[in-house]
Amino acid sequence: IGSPDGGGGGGDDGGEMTETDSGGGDDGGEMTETDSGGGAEGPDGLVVIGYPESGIQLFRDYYSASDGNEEILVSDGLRDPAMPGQVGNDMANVTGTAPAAGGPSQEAFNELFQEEYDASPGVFTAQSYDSVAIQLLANAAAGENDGTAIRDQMRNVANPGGMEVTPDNLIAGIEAAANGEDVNYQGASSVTNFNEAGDPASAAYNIWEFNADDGSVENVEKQSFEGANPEGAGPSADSIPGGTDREMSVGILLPETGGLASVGGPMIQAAQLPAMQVNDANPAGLSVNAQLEDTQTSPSAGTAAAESLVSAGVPSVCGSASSGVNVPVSQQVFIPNEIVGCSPSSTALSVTNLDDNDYIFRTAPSDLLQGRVMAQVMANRLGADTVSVLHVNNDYGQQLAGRFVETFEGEVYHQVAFNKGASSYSSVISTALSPPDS
Amino acid sequence: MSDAAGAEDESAAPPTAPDAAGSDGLNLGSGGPGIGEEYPLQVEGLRKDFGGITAVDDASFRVERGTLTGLIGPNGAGKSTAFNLITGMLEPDAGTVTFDGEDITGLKPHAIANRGLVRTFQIARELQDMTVLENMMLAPKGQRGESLWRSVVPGVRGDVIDQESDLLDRVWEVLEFFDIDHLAEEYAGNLSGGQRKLLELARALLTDPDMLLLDEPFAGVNPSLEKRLLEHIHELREQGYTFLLVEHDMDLIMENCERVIVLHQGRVLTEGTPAEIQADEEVIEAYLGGNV
Amino acid sequence: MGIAETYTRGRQVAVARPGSVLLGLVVAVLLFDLGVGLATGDNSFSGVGSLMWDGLMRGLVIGLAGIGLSMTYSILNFANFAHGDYITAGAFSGWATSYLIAGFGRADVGALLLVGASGSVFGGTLGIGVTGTPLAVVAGAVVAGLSTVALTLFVDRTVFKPIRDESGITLLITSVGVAFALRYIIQFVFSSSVRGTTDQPPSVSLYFVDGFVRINAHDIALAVVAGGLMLGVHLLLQLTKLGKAMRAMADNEDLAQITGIPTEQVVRAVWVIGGGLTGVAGYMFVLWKGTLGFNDGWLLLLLIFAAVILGGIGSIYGAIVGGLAIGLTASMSVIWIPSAFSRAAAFFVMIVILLVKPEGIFSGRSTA
Amino acid sequence: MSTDDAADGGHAAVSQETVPDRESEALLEVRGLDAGYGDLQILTDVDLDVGDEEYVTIVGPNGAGKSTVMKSVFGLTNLMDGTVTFDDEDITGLRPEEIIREGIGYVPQNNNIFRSLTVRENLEMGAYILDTFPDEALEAVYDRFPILEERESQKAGTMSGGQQQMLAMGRALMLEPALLLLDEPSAGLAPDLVDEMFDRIDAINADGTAVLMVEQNAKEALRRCDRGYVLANGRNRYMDDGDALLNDEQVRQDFLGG
Amino acid sequence: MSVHNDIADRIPGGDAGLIVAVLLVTYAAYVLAGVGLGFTLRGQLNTIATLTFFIGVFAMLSLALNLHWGYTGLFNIGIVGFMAVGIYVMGLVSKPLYEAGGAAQVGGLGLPIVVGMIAGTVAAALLGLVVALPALRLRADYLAIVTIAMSEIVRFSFLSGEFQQFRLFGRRVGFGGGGGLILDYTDPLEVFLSFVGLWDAYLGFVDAFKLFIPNNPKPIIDGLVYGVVLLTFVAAYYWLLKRTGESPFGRVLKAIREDEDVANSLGKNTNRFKIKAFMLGCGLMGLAGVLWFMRSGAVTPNTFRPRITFFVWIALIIGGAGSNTGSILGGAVFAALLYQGPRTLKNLIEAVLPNATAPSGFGPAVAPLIAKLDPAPLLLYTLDSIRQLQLVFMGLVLIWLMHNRPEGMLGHRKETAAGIPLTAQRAREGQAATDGGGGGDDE
Ligand SMILES: Nc1ncnc2c1ncn2[C@@H]1O[C@H](COP(=O)(O)OP(=O)(O)OP(=O)(O)O)[C@@H](O)[C@H]1O
Ligand SMILES: Nc1ncnc2c1ncn2[C@@H]1O[C@H](COP(=O)(O)OP(=O)(O)OP(=O)(O)O)[C@@H](O)[C@H]1O
Ligand SMILES: [Mg+2]
Ligand SMILES: [Mg+2]
Repeated sequence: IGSPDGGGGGGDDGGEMTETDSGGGDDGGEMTETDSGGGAEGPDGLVVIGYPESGIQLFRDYYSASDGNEEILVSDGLRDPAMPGQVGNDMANVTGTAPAAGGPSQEAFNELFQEEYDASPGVFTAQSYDSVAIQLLANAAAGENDGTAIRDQMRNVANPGGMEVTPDNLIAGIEAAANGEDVNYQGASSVTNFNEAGDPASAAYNIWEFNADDGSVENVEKQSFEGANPEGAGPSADSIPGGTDREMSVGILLPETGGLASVGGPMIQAAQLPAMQVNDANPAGLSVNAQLEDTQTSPSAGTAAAESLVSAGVPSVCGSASSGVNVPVSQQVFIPNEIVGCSPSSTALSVTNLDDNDYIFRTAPSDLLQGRVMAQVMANRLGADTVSVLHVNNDYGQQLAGRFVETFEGEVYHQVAFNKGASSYSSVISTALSPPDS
Repeated sequence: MSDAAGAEDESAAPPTAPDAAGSDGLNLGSGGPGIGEEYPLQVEGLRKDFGGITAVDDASFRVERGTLTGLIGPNGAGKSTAFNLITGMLEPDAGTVTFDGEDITGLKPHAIANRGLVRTFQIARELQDMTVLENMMLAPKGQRGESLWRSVVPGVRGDVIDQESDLLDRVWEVLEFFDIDHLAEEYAGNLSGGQRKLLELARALLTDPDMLLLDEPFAGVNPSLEKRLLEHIHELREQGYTFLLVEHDMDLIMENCERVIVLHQGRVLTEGTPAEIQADEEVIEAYLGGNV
Repeated sequence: MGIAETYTRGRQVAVARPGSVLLGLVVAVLLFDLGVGLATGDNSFSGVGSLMWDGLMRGLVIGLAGIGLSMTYSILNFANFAHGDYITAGAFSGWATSYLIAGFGRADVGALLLVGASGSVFGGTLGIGVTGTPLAVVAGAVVAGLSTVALTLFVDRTVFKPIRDESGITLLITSVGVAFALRYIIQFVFSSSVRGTTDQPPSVSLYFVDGFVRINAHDIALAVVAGGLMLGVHLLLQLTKLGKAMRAMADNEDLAQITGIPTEQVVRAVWVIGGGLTGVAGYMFVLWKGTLGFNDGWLLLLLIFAAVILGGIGSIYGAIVGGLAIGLTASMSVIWIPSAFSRAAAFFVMIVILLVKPEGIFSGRSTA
Repeated sequence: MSTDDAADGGHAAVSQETVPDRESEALLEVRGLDAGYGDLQILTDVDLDVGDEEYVTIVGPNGAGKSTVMKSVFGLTNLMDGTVTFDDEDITGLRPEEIIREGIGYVPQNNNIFRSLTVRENLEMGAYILDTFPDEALEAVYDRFPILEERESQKAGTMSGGQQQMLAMGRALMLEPALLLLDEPSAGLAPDLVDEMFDRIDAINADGTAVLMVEQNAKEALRRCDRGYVLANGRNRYMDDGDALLNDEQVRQDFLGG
Repeated sequence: MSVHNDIADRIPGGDAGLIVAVLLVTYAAYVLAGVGLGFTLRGQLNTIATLTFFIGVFAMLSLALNLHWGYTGLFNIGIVGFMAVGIYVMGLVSKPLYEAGGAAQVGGLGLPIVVGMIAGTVAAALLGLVVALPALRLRADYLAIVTIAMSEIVRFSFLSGEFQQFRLFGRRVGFGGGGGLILDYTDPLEVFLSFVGLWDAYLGFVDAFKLFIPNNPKPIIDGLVYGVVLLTFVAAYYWLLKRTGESPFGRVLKAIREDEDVANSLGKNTNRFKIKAFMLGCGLMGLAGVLWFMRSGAVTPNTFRPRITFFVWIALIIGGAGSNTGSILGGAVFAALLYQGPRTLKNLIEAVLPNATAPSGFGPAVAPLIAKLDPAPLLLYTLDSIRQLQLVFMGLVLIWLMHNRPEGMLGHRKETAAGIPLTAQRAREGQAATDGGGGGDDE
């Protein structure tokens, strides 16, 4: 996806929409302009980029200020099935996008997860699983708990060439890697091929809606993109040393508490799965020591947690979840300590641009694409010509909103940033619903 | 030296006699106050209203240099308020205050104090969590170490230290004189009511003032001590210091003051020598209640 | 506390204090700007009306919670930083009750008691609201008040009483400790997640010049409860000796003791009244905004401080008026400045007031 | 009665032995009092009596512990040892509000008014513990101190020092106590008022209220009182009739400024 | 009448000895914990570096706070705001010029790091001035509320889109808004060491370390060296503040704390003193902010929540307000015990206990306790929640301290505000020199 040097504009030709079905206009129409907080005309649609913690309050304030006539499009961060229950509204006018678990072995992962935890996997769980699985494969291939060695094996085990490994045969894959064989991990989230920047080389997005009746999220459509170099690209080691009978270390640095706690929980569960699999089977005498630390969705707590992973000597880490944490943690801890960081859900553009000596990977696609998907869904599927954009005031929100505004063809009335954790968003909502400034 | 204070020996040197060398004018009593106007303090048409109450009402008076002048008047006559106006704690509604020939009306309290017009409070206000010594060391003016950089920058600090040692010697002398030297390391907050008054007076003297405004300094002070304090005040007066003293003890006023100003309902009722005041019908009527 | 007295004093201040005049000027300019906006259509009347209504509601919460803070501030002579977490504690206890009553038999009791921790039950699903489950709401508010009283008394007995004679700052620092402990115990028990607590309340749209202002049932409930309680406190303090005893204590506690005022009893009365109001305020705040999180009270606290200082510490009316002023500022500031600054605007107003008139609008008995 | 103060020095011209036993009639009895602030002991073995309707003065140098005695009676210090009995009832360690109900009024040396309350409110506070407001008592106070009636609605803190002293006294009188503790009531008063204050105290005493007073205006106070104590260094030094103390050469020299 | 003899009793070096002892014990405890956790040498050194880092920053901050509160009685609870201004301004000044395509959305002025540090310090001091000019007239608790409100206003300002990006001297600069500011300048450590011409030597030293730490020893050594740099700064702070306090200047500050009117009536321009002290303290807080976050790669506004302010307060109170040595001790104890301790403890317990998974919430945790008196899940949950409970614990410590030791560990050692010791002994000497008279008995 989008070459990193493309800066802002590279996205348009970076991907190709392979499947388009933006006809679903059945709930899009009727733009009756009413009293939503103002006399003059407000926008047709709202784009909301944020997280559930503040999303609950935001949507409550929205529904008490408006009849719900606006078409609302939300991003992956708000894909929480509990939302309608928490908001006290069925949220029928809300549509969302999210990176899809579009990988070849998605089903296999789903079953695995269901079996272990008796719950269906949530957003970014597949990416979390993939992240840890690839790290373990790379660790096995490297034959030592060393960040640089693992870094050099990441593409070897993820990109094409060699034995195909899926969650089903992960054990076999690890054994093969430990024996110095080339493997090709085919992920649950995508084919997980890394490009030069360490980003996924292809991506898929779900378009989803809330189903208030049974408290779930329904995917109504999936769109897949392939980057310029779908097979992946970038440097990797020439040889695979491998090695058996050792303990592999991996860190998991995800939010158990804080703003992303609700998303973080299932992600952690998913991330622990590969380790469990290996420890159950002990392929080639390998075991895994998975160290869990909580970022508390906060940069400072995240950095501190990462430091303690460094002390514990992990060579690679699955994390961290949000870009606001991932960027400082990568810069301050991962890169200088030569530890591989592979985030399952940090999608901000800035991660691509980090001066990372190739230590930073991710299994979630860059927002370069999601912004474009959102713009298309808003214009075509929801049929809104005028929108206001509300985004959480951090890296993720800023950049995704920026991408949306860049590619959206209609008129953007307001672009409003809101802060996490405020006790009221009524003034934000009121600004967003107001007519454009003259 | 402290014993000298107790004795009726006029010739005894003041307890804080100027050090010959290195005094830098900080020494209490160093050369005495400069010779200037005959009346260092002049108050013209001073007025202060509090809501409906006019506490000081067109009061005019002046205090002669080198005298101990009494300011008397019934409770609520406006004496403390006048002090507050003179020392800048309150801003007058009208009138001027002149000190040493300069108009000081409306200046900030510290500026007025720095010109040598220093007051004590009617209700003693000690610095509770500082020791008596620290309280005293605070007072002298012109301390070099009060500038931040002098205290901090190496090299310059030596000066500061030297000055501190000189000050400390002087402080001890004054403490002994007031007979509170045994309390030197006590926190001021632990002093009794009378001890606090002593500390307050001692501290004010250390600022090397030209003129002192004393608001009932003896209320609550043991008579023996009161006597000694008065002697000391007289000594200082003879060196040229000027005192304005608020006091209700008429015997004290009559025996010690050269002049007396009588304030009544914010106005100057009369002014004169104690004898004149004592004979003044109006004063007797307004203040002395006939039992002179 | 006389209104007339306040009025004349206010007039004198205007003459004596050029700062206030300047402040008035700024306000006038802002109002003029608003007027121009309305005239040219940049601002709609109904839009401004909605913001104003929102601000009023917020102000009522702040004011109601502020009374307790103001009372303890003036009488116990310290700024209680745990007050915000009393609000949170009240809200959680009240909402646990509401959940339990509304959801009894429909969901796991544990989940209900933990107010649906980690998304196990939703208030919306249970249909909680003044119209939907009036009993649950009333019971919740009452329990919120009572349990906060219990909590404040407990904390006072164990934490504040032993150091009653210490300086206000010592108590303030101690209250920060209480705040930390309380907040994170709440988080420990109830989890850190924010939950929605109510069903969407029925609402009416009132026509206002050029559009509609929406008012919902929970707004009304808040207004009624807050107004009623404020009136109640007013009467209580006017008609009993308690009010005067409180002021005497605020002034000079040692002397109050010597005079025979049972100071500990008065302190307890203060916590009972203040704690009760605070708990109910917490409950109503959550009813009104519809979400509940362990940080709610703390986030509100600075605004409450702003309100109390604005109104004048120790003055009940000051707390109410200050609350409304801060609420309105926080909500209506978006008319002039970016919404990101609305909280900052409220603080700013407080700072300005402190500088112009440190003793607060109502010149409460400051206890310096 | 128990201490032998003669122990400290040979100048015990007046000793307690000369005083008739008044144990039976004592209204207030302080026995063997050790008290102080925190760990700091100020008073050592202090004994003190105030008989019914008696007028007793304590004098002594600054810091002698005079105010501390008063505070100790009122339960405001750290009582380490000893007993305080009032009206044959042990009141040691009671809370101030309980002591005031027993019928003791107290005017402290400093901070003795509610500065932010009005004059009238201050007086009302004086009668706080009563269920019905004592209008006559208020009248009586106003009669004694007309300035208080004039300034009824002024904030007490803005009154002059002397006015505040009157107010404090007035407040303590609101309950018409059986025993009045006065800590330097004449400090800061104008001479006419000093006399008047002493006259008032005489009158109050004559009306049947026992008075225990600390005074620096020692001569006047001793002249007027029935009995006087001299306190020094937190211990009893002398005790005798007021006039006797006044005429004692040693006492005059050491404590009354000659 | 007992006299506090603490000052007289003071043994020179006694406090320093105490600090060293506390540090040694702390480090020993951490090393032991590391052994328990099975850390390699690398892990051990990293732990020590991290610990030193936090000890350093908290000691610096509580020293600065001590100047405000311990000496001048200024109740500043806006510390974090000054820290934020310090590091943000430093970033603005020292970040390289904007280049399209980099991770950073905005650039800086590209000036040397040292200039940035000075600028950050000065900016924090100037913010102090802005707050001080009007606010110092206020009572202590009002000042508290003004400063905390100010720190929130600072945070909102850095969060806001308005200052996300702007032009300054023709450069595209900004504070990055909610996305934060990426600090993409050369590592300050490298700059320092290059400046003193030790960079190459340092690299050689690091290489030599490969003997002990085979893989990439540099970040670990960096951390250790930076820790030493911080401790040097702590020493400098201490020196500066000790001199400030033990001088007539400090004496006036103390007097202001006690009763400003008195100081005023003795001719001290208290406002000037207050403003100077406040600005100095704020500048030092700004510098501490710079040193804390300078090497962190990026800063976001939400890091600067009031919580950090309270951490510093707790540190100061543990050590004892009014005492500079106490401040350092408090910073160290806070960092080691309350700030870093719980995490280590948790890891230690987890390393000892078998791999039990904790329940996900309080409900599942207590249910077994109620149902079958099984406390294990609750204990596991408690352990798992140690980071929330850490704050509960801090709160309780604060309460305990205020009840039992309000003067802190060393606060009773009131440091005399004078350039020379003020003791009775000193007096006797002085007196002997003057007149040799005896004690002044009256008459
Ligand atoms: N801040 C104020 N507000 C209102 N009235 C005041 C204020 N300060 C003083 N007054 C009034 O002004 C008058 C003069 O008071 P002041 O304290 O100057 O008297 P004084 O002569 O010092 O009396 P005393 O000898 O009793 O101390 C009094 O009636 C007093 O009530
Ligand atoms: N709150 C306190 N804490 C500690 N020590 C105190 C306190 N109050 C008074 N003291 C000490 O107790 C001693 C006796 O004080 P007290 O006030 O009883 O003296 P006093 O006889 O009333 O003197 P004065 O005539 O000056 O009022 C003094 O040495 C004083 O320093
Ligand atoms: Mg006076
Ligand atoms: Mg006394």
